[in-house]
Amino acid sequence: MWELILSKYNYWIYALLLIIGFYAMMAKNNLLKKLIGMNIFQWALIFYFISIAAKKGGTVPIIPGVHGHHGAEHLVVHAADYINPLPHVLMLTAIVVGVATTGIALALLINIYRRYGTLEEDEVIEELKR
Amino acid sequence: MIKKIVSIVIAIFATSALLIGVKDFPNWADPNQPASLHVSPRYIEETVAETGVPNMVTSVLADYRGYDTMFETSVIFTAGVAVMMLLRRPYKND
Amino acid sequence: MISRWEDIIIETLSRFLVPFMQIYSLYVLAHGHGSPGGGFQGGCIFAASFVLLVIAYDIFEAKKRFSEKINGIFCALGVFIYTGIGWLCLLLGGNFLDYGKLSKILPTDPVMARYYGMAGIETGVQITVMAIMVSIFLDLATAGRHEGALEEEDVGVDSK
Amino acid sequence: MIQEQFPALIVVTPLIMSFILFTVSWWNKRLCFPILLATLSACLVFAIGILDMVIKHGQPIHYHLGGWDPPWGIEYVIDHLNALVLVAVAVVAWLVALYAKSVVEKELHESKLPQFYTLFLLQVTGLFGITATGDMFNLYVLLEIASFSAYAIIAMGERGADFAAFRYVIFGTIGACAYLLGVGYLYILTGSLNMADLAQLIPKLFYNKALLVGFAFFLVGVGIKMGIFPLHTWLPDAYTLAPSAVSALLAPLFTKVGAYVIIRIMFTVFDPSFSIKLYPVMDILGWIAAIGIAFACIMALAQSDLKRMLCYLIVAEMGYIVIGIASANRLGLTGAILHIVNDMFMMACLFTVVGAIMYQTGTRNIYQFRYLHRTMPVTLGVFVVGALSVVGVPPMCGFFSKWYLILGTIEAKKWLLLFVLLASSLVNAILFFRVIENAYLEPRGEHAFAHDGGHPSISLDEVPWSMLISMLMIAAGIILLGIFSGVIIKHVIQFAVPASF
Repeated sequence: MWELILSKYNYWIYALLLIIGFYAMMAKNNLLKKLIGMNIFQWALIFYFISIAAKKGGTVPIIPGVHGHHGAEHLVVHAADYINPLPHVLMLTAIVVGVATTGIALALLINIYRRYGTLEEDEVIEELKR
Repeated sequence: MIKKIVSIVIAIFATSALLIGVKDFPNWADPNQPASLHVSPRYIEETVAETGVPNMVTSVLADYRGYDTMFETSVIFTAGVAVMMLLRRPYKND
Repeated sequence: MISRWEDIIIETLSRFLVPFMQIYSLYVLAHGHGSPGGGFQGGCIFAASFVLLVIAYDIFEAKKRFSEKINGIFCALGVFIYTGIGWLCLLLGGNFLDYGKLSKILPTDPVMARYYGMAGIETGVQITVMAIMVSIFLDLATAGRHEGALEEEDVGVDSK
Repeated sequence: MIQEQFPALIVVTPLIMSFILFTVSWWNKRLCFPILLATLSACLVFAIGILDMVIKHGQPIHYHLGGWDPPWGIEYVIDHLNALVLVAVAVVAWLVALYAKSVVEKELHESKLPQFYTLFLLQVTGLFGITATGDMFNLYVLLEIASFSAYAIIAMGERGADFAAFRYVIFGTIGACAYLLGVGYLYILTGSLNMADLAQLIPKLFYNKALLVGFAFFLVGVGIKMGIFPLHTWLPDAYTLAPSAVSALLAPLFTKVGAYVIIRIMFTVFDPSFSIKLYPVMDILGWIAAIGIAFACIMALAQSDLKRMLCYLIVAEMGYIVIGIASANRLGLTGAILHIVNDMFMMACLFTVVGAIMYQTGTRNIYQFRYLHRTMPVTLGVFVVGALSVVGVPPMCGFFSKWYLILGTIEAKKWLLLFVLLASSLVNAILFFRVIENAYLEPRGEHAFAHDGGHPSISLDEVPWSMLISMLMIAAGIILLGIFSGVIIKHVIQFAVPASF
């Protein structure tokens, strides 16, 4: 049991963060808090992907001392020595998407606040009914 | 109040789904997990020979999966245009 | 609206810092091939220099150095460079974004052509990220009401 | 030679043209619309070229982006299913663009137009990309492009649209993140992101619980984007309050492309035997669709706002497509795929008509549609075509897809689904009859007045030509699709259904 928890503890933490973000997104009444929950949600995902990349005994995915492919014909690289670069790349994309989402959501929030004078969800709905 | 209860129920449901999933994962940082064995070794071993770039993140980002990155930049562009459209007011003398 | 608050220490220090930040961002871009870095990071740092300028001075001062029209064109220019390199590869007879085909016009072999192709697209990414970050920041900070802009009632968005 | 490049060109052309359009708009705003229309015309040519190529070869087209082989690089795979959806998206997008010009100029401020057209092109780029791609992560990025442009242009609508758009942002992010989680679950188990590669690796992992969780995440994620019943809560508000041109673009296309993604994931990435034999996915989906259709029909009956009624109708139509999938046989899936295409045209037709009525009269309330058949006869004629198609009257296309769906449920012996299909057709008939009654039949008392003094002063007051032409072409498309549905099935859809059925 302990082994199960300890050997995968990254994934347990990610699940916890995901649920915190999800709960904030669903249950909070303040729209800004919903946005913060959304950010936690996205960062939990990024954390998960980065966890996949890790390898015991691996180092950062940059081959030292090489520039260009000339003179590197006899370079021998073992895949086990470097961590997996692919999730990092995917998460660069996901980070950018997260930034973009936050930007659009903030712009929408500014508009909402300007028009209805509040950021509480129920008050906005009240205002809309009138 | 009802919203909170529903959210908690959904959250508990989702947590249990996640936990069921996590049990079948490979261990964390296992060098022999499928993710480290199937596609990624070529990126690591061939990056210098095929692209000349020693930084694998850059070579995967800009070359092997460069098409993703193009759309990623377009995502930023989309967000910029979206924010402009949502917020920016036109000029008086326009 | 961010209005001006003069403080000589802050203004002098930030005026010092801005060129260093911009050079550092170019360094991050140029060394993206051999060390951590690249277009996104460099672009964000470059945008941060403008944000510093806006915070230390005010928006008009910053916009004198970087007008809105130029910024808008830069937004599209960066992605255009990226996509344009893809089209260039296509016109040279390869698939889309196949940088190896750039060796037909660059004085290098296909592998190094990939290297330079990547440098080109990273530059494009840097330009777009920089311009868009500045644009989003200015729009959010002023809520879109730049100097000389119409009020909401004239636009008629809110009256509906 | 150039035809081989079409799969990339169809996505990349609108992308690069959106940048050009954005730059050009700083100098000359009047050039925006011609650029938009020209780009979409080019896309139409590319899409037809791709369909032609697929039919001629009979094989999926593979296009390696950047020249890298599939599991390492990104690949576009276009088979009969993609090609059909690509053509449908291209046609509808072109028609809606033609329609959009006058409406947008009335509803949005002049200074917003360049940005609107830019986002229109980016939206179309996203939809084309989602349809063409053969890579799971690439699909996510394109889904986000399409969603972002949708958020922004929805928020430009009438009062309350920005709040609806914010809720759409929250729900859409949950959906996209759930999809990305599904990708992550597949990635950690197999180490691949390519759809064809995954399809070979997944059967070894059939009894892995994490795979099942990943599958559930896919369903939830794409389900939110396409608006299946319990996940549809963002849809009615967002599409009702959006500007007319925007809902005419998004309502037909975005949800249907989501339905395409569901089919792609269930039957290409995951083997059909996973979702049919191993777990009772199809039964659950069938129940969800049945409840969803019932719910959507009841909600639609309760609306007096025509556009909101149509939004609930979308939820019901998505339920039909899910029923076709849940029948899990050749006939049902044929019906589902045909319905994706037909529904694009039907929804485009109905939403453009609502936009046109809004444009002229400023109201969407059904009970204020008096004398509309005199002022706007052509518009209402188009509406009747669309309505008959949704109800399922033979020469229109809606009948044929429903026919296959019904045959599919009969073959699968799912009598509940059959009953839901038939009953909901009846409800649709009532829904549309209510509208047509209000628009065509005049109140008796006022009719008596008309005897001596002639009609009350009502004259022909139609919408601008570009809108009329586009609406008439959509209506013609509905009838043509109905007449040629046999041809489409014989040459395209027959090969689009997975071979194991």
